[in-house]
Amino acid sequence: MTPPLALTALPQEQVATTPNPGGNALLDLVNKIGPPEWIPDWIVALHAVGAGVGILIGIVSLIAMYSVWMERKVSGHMQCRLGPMYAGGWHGWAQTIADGVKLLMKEDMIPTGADRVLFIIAPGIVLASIFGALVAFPISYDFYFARMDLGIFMILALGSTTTIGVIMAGWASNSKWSLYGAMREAAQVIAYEIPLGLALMAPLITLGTFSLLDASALQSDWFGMKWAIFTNPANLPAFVIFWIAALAETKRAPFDLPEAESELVAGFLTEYSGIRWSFFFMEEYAAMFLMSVIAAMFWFGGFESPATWALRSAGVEGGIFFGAVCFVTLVIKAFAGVFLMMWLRWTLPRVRIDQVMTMGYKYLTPLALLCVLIAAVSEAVKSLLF
Amino acid sequence: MVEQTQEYKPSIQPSEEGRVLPSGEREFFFDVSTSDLEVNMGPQHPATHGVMRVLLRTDGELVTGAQPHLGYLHRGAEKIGENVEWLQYLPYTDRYDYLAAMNNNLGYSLAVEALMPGLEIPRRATLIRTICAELNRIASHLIAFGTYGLDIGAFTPFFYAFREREWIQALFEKICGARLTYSYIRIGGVFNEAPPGWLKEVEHFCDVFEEKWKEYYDLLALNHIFVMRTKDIGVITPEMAYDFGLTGPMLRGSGIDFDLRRDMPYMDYTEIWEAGAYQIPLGSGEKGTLGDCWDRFDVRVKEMIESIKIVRYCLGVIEPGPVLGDVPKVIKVPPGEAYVGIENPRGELGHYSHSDGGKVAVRCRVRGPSFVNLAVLEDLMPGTLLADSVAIIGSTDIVVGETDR
Amino acid sequence: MNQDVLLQRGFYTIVALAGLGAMGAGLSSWGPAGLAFALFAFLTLAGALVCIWERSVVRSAFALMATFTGVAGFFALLGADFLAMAQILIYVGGILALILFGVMLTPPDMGERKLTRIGWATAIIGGGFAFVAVRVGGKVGSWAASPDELPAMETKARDIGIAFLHPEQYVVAFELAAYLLTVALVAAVYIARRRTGDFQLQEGQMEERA
Amino acid sequence: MVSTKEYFQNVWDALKTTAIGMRITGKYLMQKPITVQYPDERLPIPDRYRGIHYLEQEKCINCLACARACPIDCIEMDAIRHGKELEWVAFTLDYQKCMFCELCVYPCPKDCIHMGTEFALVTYDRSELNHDLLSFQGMGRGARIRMREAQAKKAAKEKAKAAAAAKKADTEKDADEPEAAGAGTGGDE
Repeated sequence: MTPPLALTALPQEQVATTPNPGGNALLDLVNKIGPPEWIPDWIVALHAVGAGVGILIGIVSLIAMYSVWMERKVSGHMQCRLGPMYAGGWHGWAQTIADGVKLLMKEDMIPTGADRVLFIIAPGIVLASIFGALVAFPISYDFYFARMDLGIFMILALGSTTTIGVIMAGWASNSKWSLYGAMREAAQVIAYEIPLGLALMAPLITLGTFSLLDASALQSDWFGMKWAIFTNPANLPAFVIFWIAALAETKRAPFDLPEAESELVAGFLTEYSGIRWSFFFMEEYAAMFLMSVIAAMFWFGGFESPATWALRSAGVEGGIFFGAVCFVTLVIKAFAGVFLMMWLRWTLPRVRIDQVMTMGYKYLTPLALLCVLIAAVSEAVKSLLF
Repeated sequence: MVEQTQEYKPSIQPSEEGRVLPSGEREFFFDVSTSDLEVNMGPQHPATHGVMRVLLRTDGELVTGAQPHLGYLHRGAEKIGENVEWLQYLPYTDRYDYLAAMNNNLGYSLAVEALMPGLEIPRRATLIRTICAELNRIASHLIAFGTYGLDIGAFTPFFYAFREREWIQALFEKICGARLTYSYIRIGGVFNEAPPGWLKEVEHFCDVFEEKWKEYYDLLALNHIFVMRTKDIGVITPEMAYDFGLTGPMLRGSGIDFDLRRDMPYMDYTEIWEAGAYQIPLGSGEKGTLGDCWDRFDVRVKEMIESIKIVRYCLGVIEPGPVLGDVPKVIKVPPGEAYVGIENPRGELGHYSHSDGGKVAVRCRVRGPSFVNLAVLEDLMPGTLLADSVAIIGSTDIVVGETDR
Repeated sequence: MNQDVLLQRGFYTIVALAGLGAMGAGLSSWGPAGLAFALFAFLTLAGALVCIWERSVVRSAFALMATFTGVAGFFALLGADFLAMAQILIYVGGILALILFGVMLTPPDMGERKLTRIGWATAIIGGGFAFVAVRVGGKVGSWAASPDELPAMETKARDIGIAFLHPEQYVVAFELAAYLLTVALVAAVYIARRRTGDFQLQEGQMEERA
Repeated sequence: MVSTKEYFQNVWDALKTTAIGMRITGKYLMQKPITVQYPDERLPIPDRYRGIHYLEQEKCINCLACARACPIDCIEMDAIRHGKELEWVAFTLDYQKCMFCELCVYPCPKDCIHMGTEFALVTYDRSELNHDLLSFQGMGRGARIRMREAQAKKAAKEKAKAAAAAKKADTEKDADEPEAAGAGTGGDE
């Protein structure tokens, strides 16, 4: 019996293979340096993991810091203001650092009647899950924390656990507004995970891989512009659906219902202050970045751009310089996504909770299914034609 | 955690008898009752536009009852009016509807002038009064527009609205020296002649504002999310509007064509109306039901452009002349009583003044439109969602300073 | 300090110490894989214990998160990373959120509960039985892998996809499961349908609440 | 229920109006902001600005017209009159109360109290908000000399008067001693 059409569409060889097919780049690096024989392997492994966690924390803090700064500048200029201008000198670049220091100094307040344990661990869960999801974030073709065949699946899975932290925060605060925020978050995230995953299916069908690195490598033709969004008619609408669902998943306006400041004061954040509060914000901005990375990887070519194509055709592949170009390309694409999220936030009003549900279940889910269908059909047609 | 308003009953219980649906079908499903939650919206809440408190009873996201509580900003304004001289009360009128202080000044001045039949107001003063009152109506509606955007969750229109409002305030600052509490329109005319070039600047403002106004409409009023959030929400039927004695955009949003500027004319509004300079925008039910939040919002936004037309008319006919009638330094008002209602941005602002011929009023009474319009909340809120209740409070455009006085 | 609080603290202390001990034992005997195994075992068991011990329903529900995560960890250790991620995505991200959503709507006095003696007895007997079953099964059957021979994580999503869709493999089971889930979904929607079709409370209900 | 046409109309409307909104915000993103950096740049303050008062003390005649016109009685003034000259004791304005209504400016017969353009009223202590509007305690140098002369003249006159009175009192001392003693203690108070 012959396998069905969909399976023949993508021959096994088409999945690009990058030089390092599996494992942890850091561990390889450590092994290359060659630690003394007498140190047990597992200590070396733990150190590699520790270094990875350190780099991740650095990345998350940097992303959060500069996304916050960018948000303030973008919103400021959209509203005919300037945004922060003093701290640090040039356009207030150190404003977020100053704010962070202030938040660290703030009194650690836990409301009376709050569930202390849950109140304390909730920001931790939120931050831990976003760290976990960021493990799948590749820095370049040769440097990554974990090369996984299931990278996108892992990001979605671990990213969805932030919900539990938010619900926990809302419930533990012992405030009615927080409880409302938590319930909205629960309802909203459950509703939007479906269209998010379904919309992602369209480029996954186009590219035929779950791995972020492979997805990027597959889009390297056409002078580095064979981006999935150009290669399948379903991918553009799928991107729009994905983007709307991503806004809802990251609690960004117009879907910022869990913290709707005009309705619920600050939702689940009402009782939080100081460094715990900033954890939620780091999560929010890291999640925005992560969603943008997914979009960049699966729709907009990942590391690939004419620059990487030129380098590759000049024979420069691998090595620090190529890696840096890859990384910069990805970060530019990701921050373009973050900027789009900000632009939408400062343009649109907030959606009501029943409309959020209607939109998720009645509009996005069926349309995303339609996109999956179109993507599959057009892939099959393509494989028949070419 | 959850405050209970009634004794706990098992959450799931069968309905005593199924409801009969319009289709004739009888409904038999378990009535899942969650416990009600009583929430204080305010006095410190971002949606209440000041220190107003609404006690909400909610079932999940559904509001089942609402009770506005007043008095957090009560300063005894009316009693003060009975203790200070006629002119000295003028700065206090600034402070009840602090977003439309010119209109308050105007209302009070007209009420006192009604008791002084010998006093003649120069034409130039009347026209400057009209310009100021209409500019202040625009400034006030800009706040209503911006903060309504904030309530619905859009930040940026607020800043655009404030940009133009600041311009109006700068104009007022030039003519009277204050940005919020103007005390400019006084008994007998206005305090100062407009500085040279001021009227030109107003004209320039009118030109720019007309362009910006289109942007407001596109950015917020026609936005699909905004329309979905505000249509069919907080519907005030025309009957309801009559019954509650609503005035201003709240009334016109329900489609009732009533505007004090035309129907109980004061100053020279009759002349402007007869010249065809302005229309009275009415709620049309264009996006949803007649009298919903969108209609009220729409009326406010459209009134801004009508005010611009009035200002333009006044700029066309204004001529040099005195700006203050013949009033003594210490005003003594002949005995009598008078009530004058004017069209404030929020509705009918009535001033009742009663004089016994002395330097001080015997009775000073103010009918604040916000206070009257607030009463309708209790009927509008039940059955809406929590987010809708915010939209409804926003669409009433309350100024708490005026509600409590 | 009352007895309840003392009891609770004692319980958590014992659980934490047991967890530390288990991790130490795992590390010393099997190295990093053993440490990971012990960690996930601790998460699973401690989560389950807290879930039945805690008197607040919401805390119980949150404790389930640890259990689900621990189970996902086992899957990952066994090389089934797809299953591990699915476990987290579906159980932690979806089902637990749903449980919490329901639990948070319960009134507080219903939320507090205490494990009765019968409950304890059932838990102990059931747990013991399961333990014995696993030990015996491990001895008798061939499916008990020791952690030092864990398979490498090399599952290809592609292989899973092919397995599901290939006519010679699991396509029938896959399709059947899909139909079953679709039917269940439609049925759930039908049952949960609000027949009045609008959000307005009925008048009688309003008065009753007022 | 929405019809199929309405369904796709909704999708289209949502996307279209979002695009329109984004065009407007995007346009302003590219434009120059309208705000100014406050402590460094300041907007021009119009001449009529109603800020903290200033007093042209030479002109003021201590007629209390402004204090009387004030709706909240926040102006307090006191001066000792020496013929035409005034020795100022106090002219304070309590900015905790003042509403900057300008009503004190109009009744002034000498046009000597004005609203200034200074608006910053930040202090560490509320009592500092009770501003003293006097720029100098008294008068100019010439006036001071004239006043001192007048004072000396007056003092001499009074001295002479007192001496005369003392002489007179001495003669009547026996007659009403208790009364004089009572008046003396009253004066000390």
